Amino acid sequence: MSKRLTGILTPIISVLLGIIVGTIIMLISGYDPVAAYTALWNGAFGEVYYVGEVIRQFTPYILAGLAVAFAFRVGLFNIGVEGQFIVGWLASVWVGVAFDLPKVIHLPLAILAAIVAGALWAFIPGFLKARFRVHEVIVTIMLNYVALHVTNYIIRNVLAAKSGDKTEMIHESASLRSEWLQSLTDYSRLHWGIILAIACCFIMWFLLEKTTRGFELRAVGFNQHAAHYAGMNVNKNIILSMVISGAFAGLAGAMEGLGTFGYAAVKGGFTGVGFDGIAIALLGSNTALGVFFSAILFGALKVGALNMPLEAGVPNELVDIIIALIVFFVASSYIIRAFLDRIGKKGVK
Amino acid sequence: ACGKSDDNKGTETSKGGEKGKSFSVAMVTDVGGVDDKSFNQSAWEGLQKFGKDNGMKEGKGGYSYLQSKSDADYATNLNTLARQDFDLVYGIGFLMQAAVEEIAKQQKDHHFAIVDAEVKQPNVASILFKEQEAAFLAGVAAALTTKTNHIGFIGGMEIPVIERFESGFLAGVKAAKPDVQVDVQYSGAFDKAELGQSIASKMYSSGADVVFHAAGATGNGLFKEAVDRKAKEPSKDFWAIGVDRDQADMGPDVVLTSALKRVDVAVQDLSKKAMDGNFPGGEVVLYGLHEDGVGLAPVNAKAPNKDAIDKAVKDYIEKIKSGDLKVPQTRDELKNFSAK
Amino acid sequence: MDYVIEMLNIRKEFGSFVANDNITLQLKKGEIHALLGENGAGKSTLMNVLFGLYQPEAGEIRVKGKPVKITDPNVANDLGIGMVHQHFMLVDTFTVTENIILGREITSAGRIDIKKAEQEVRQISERYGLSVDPQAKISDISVGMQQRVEILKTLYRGAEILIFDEPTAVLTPQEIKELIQIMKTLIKEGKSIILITHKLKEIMEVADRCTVIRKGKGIGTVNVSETNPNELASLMVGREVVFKTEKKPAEPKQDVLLVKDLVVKDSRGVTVVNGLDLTVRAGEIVGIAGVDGNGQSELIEALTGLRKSDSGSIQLNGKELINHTPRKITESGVAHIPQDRHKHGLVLNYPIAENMVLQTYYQKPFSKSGVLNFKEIYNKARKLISEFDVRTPSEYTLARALSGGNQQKAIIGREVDRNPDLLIAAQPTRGLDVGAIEFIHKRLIEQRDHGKAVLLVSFELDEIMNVSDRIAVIYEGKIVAVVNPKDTDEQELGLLMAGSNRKEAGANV
Amino acid sequence: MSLMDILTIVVPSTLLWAAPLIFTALGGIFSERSGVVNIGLEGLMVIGAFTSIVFNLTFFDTFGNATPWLAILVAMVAGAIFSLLHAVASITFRADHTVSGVAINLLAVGLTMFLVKQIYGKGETGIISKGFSKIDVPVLKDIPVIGEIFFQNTYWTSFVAIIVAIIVWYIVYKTPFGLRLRSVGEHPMAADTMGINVTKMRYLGVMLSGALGGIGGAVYAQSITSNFSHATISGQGFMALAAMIFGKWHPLGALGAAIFFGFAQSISIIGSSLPFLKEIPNVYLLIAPYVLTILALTGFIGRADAPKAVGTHYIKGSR
Ligand SMILES: Nc1ncnc2c1ncn2[C@@H]1O[C@H](COP(=O)(O)OP(=O)(O)OP(=O)(O)O)[C@@H](O)[C@H]1O
Ligand SMILES: Nc1ncnc2c1ncn2[C@@H]1O[C@H](COP(=O)(O)OP(=O)(O)OP(=O)(O)O)[C@@H](O)[C@H]1O
Ligand SMILES: [Mg+2]
Ligand SMILES: [Mg+2]
Repeated sequence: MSKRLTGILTPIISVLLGIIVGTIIMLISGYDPVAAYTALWNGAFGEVYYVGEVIRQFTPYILAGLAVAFAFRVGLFNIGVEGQFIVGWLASVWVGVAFDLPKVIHLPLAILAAIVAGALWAFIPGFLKARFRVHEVIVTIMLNYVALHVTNYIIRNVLAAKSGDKTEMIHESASLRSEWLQSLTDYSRLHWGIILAIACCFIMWFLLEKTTRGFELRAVGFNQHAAHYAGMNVNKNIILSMVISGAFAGLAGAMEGLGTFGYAAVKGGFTGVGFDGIAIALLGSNTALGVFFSAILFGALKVGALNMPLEAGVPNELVDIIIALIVFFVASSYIIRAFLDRIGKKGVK
Repeated sequence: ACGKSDDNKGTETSKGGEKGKSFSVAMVTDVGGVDDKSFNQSAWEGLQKFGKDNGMKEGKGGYSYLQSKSDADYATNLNTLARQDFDLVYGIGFLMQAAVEEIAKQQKDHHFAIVDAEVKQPNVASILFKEQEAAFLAGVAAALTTKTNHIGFIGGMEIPVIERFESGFLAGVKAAKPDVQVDVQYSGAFDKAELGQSIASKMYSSGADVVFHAAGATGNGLFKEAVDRKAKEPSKDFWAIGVDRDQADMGPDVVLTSALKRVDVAVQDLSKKAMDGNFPGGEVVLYGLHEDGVGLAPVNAKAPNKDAIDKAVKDYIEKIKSGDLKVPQTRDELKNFSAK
Repeated sequence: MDYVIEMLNIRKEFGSFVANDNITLQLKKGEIHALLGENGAGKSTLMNVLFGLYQPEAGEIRVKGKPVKITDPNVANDLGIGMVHQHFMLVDTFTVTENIILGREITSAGRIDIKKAEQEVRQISERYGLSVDPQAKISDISVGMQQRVEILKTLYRGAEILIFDEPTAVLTPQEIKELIQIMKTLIKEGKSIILITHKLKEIMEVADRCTVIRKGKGIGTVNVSETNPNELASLMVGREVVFKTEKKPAEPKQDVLLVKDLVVKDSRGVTVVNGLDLTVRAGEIVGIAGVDGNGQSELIEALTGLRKSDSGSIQLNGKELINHTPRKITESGVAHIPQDRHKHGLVLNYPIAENMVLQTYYQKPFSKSGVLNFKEIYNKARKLISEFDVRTPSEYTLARALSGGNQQKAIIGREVDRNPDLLIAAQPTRGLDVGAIEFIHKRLIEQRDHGKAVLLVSFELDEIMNVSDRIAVIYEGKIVAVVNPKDTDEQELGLLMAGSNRKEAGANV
Repeated sequence: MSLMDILTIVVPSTLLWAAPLIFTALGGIFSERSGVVNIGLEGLMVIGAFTSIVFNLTFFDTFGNATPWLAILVAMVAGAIFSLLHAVASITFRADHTVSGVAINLLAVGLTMFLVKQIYGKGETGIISKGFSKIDVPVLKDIPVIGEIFFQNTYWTSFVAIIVAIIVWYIVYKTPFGLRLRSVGEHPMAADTMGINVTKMRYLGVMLSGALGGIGGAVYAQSITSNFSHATISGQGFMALAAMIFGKWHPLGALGAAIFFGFAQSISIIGSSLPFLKEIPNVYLLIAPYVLTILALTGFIGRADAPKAVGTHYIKGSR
């Protein structure tokens, strides 16, 4: 069996295995798996509205996944995507609310604000790692909480109309929304962000694989000593990779701030997008294309799951279980690959 | 798949009973889910009761709910329910305001209702509560119970709803016993029991003997702390006051009473109106003491002053209902409040 | 004939690759049996089979005549087989004692009795003349010491049969002498030894018999007393080998590298290069001889910008380079074959091709305005691969997959190709077979003949003597003597390296 | 408020916060010392919290006041069993440890919430009637000053946590098991040549992390939330992970780090009552614990070196 075929088959088999185990769980607990999966499918692709919602859902997922993946490729574990996402969200809304500009200026400016905010938020752990060798995992975990509280404070005390809990709606000139896209999908909240997300997949691929900067970043990720020996500035590349990672995360926040929601509200807890980004990146083996596909899978499962209780009476936690199982099986793809190789060999004989 | 085309919804769905199709109603919970022991749960109980009273089935065409797993799901869920032709769709919680507004604009032929927030759309009814009135009564009860003249208030997040609780509570304390000191502290979250516990511990340690919370699951920590302390020092008082529903089950020896917020009542009431064709679209429906939308749970029989409290509470209820007493709902109003 | 170990017709495959093809090795009691073969011939593999780390696909192992199945190192231990691995198997953060007792701890009441264990370690080390500090941390002791710990590990487990996999590759001449002494003591104590080494001189000196393997196949076993290095080498390589690298006398020109009063601290903050002066001229090879730990590594790191210097001056063609970045220094015309090829020399997870442009990727033609030009990179790689005889399936192969010798050739190709004014080679032939060594020495001399300055650091006195035009002896962070290889011998160098001055060493400048 | 008042409030609340973090971080140490990265601590705590609450609710009538302690044991076993998934994936199936850990976290939440709905027909459990409660430590409580600060209004579980930290330190640094465990995490091939079963040690390391993570979750649920819902464990596992790294993979270091986190958290709560902190906007107090941690790391801790082979797979015969 060829390497490429195995490479494609492995995730597919993982997904199938996840579904099979999910089915077994449903059978044991007395639910109707066929109805459940039908509901899941209908909830994700059954109507064009839901297709729009699935795309809307995986737009930030792609970016959050890219953010995690990018740092990973340089040997850093950015658990702080959640926090960078939140500050990006707020920054985009802030610009969206505070200014009144022509769209050609306003929208890019709001997007840029999100990117810069996310990048700056990620600069902190990058800098501390480079300068003081502080473990980025702790710093990013801590900064998530800081981001949550600080953005809540700003929303409540600076941006919200009189002790409210939510900013005003951004001006139309800063919005990613499009009547046309929405009408295409029967008024889902589909917005132009998907174009940006896809562009970012390309940017990540190009940057890492085709540029001298990417050459350095990857080298630093694999072997800092060799990178240093080769004249690369290791610390600068560490900081840079966190900054780029944070920029992706901040942009993901703009997807929510300028697209899905159009405002920022006080949050009682984390949105989970950043943490889902970890699973998405890992599922996509930290490559741009992989992230793209795993984000689609996640988006479809998440949106489709909402429909399961109503249409099939199955708790939507089941989808969380299935997602977890898929992640497990993909992670354990070594065993699947070994199995495929066995079959491949037998087939030849 | 899901089988219904989207262009024909206009005529079909506007008024319930008209086409021989029975009335159906559903709600979307926020991330708390229907069992958050707070307003989601209360709303769902109301909806269930309404459904049973009117011989409806749970599920499509009867009464149902969808749970949101993140903020982004609100709109999808509201839309899904509208698409499934529920005659009235509730969004439960202030978090859902923007989503209800947006979907209401798209689905102009469907009726929506939002709890705890205001949406100015002709097809949306906004349900607001006069939390301050319930909290006021709780404040009265607290003031009449404290021996140390020291009371605590634990808020979840600083949002208008909780500010109403805070203002009302402080006003109630002031009205019943002006010289009582009240510590106010916000935990910043509705789901951090350990924060609630630590704050409660601090309040009790520094002399408070009654603590009121309006902090969702964060408040669980308050009850835990009160129960623990009471078990350790049965001779001393560690009272806790619950919120939203009667939380007496959280600790029979320590729960003094609870500031009730009858989302269930409101939901039943509004559903009834809608079923009867009197949907108050575009209006704010206020539920206060007068509408039985808020209230005070029975005061713990072990409370030393129970009779006095019951009496005082009854008096204030009269005053509020009659309009003689207007309970402040913001901190600004509280500054100018006097109980005379 | 009683053999303590017989490995009969052993076959070991890695996937489709046959690393050991029908190899037979028989070890007599009380002998030192050398195992000889090129890099990648399959020596370590064969020994790992004997030690139970690998399971052979075919063949039989007998210990004292009895057929055995050695399924894991525990079984090997129980059979009295101990192995000193080519890459040390020591836990850096543990002490000497902890490393030795690991897996066979001495306990009292469930707790490791570290006092008693240390005592035991001390006892064994005294008995076999292997003095070590039982309480020292592995990361703090020299490579030679670490090897003693490896030997002690086997002795602690009561090994009767010891396998040494290239034990001398990492040792200084003094340490080698000591090791040879140790091996002789071990034999006297009734042990038997299998010794893997690329150094024919050592085989001639200590071994009784020698088994030669080539490309995974057994070539045969010879009595050392009946053979000579030339015969062994040609058995191993399959052709004649020239040992003494031919070279013309040097024609040194202007100073290229001028180091004055250099002071450098090591990672623990101890001053290890302490006022060092050194000159390397165009067209000459200067060899630095010294015992490991006298500041060689730090000197090179300072020269190449990998480590900060405290004071002094490093001039290249008259330009000051002290404390410049590695990038500046490479661009000024310095190339560096690093001592640790895995740590510094290569990004093991990059293809060979990308490793070939590790310092030049940002220059034309390998990239333009920040975008890599892979066509040029692969072209360059293919050229270097063929020019420097790097044996690799393709230029896309990950560097990780290459054998040590080929990795080293790739690095040398890359560095030489940059056409530097100064080539710094640190232990360039460590662990390589004679064929590869010959190749590398030729390249170094070729560079010199092209008018480059070459600085060679090596612990192999042979190499220093053979290749250098001048020898600078380093001792405690200073160059204590500069001698001409023609006017000196290993004896004298050894003394200089041990810190006695030239006069005492009995020679004149 | 006097300093004494402050301390009598801050210290018990610090210890209350710290206890679950200590247990879980110690679990993390076992796993990572054996070479297996464990970011699944959060999920293991979820399992522990869930199991303990369900057990407590179900068996309170049978076991009475011993129930919370028994529930801890049950949670420990459940955590250990659940962690087997992580072990199988990351050791036997050679999964990326981090991916597998993420899957553990996802699965734990999904599975427990699914089960809660199955068992109770709603989204959260009821309130347990007997959790861990405040105690005064006999004898010690009467020591002047210290007794009042450290041994009054506190929880047995906090002291158990501290004692367990010391026991873990002893195990990791003083016993053959500890030596082997660490060797496997530092240099598995060396351990293998010494006849140590790398796979077995790693399985043990992971399962111990499951057991301790389960205890951590059980302690948290039974001494703080008193019930189980999706919000019961929300980030404590990650804080425990941070405590483990902050403590440099050393049991006593993790103990100190967890107590530091608890302290920073308590200070942020008491802060609003202290005269000099009163005027500060609430947000500064809310972020104080996290910022303090970052500053502490930057200031005096600096580089933390993980076990060398952590996150790698040991495949016999590979180079
Ligand atoms: N694209 C390029 N083309 C030619 N030379 C380059 C290029 N990029 C960098 N250099 C050279 O590399 C050296 C360092 O460049 P630069 O200032 O970009 O790096 P730095 O800040 O030291 O760190 P880093 O190497 O990580 O970028 C300079 O001498 C510069 O001339
Ligand atoms: N685990 C393995 N998987 C695949 N190939 C291997 C493995 N171990 C060794 N080989 C291959 O088997 C051959 C023999 O390797 P081995 O390490 O035994 O050589 P050696 O004679 O010890 O060489 P050296 O002198 O460099 O130490 C080499 O080609 C090597 O690439
Ligand atoms: Mg070898
Ligand atoms: Mg070798």
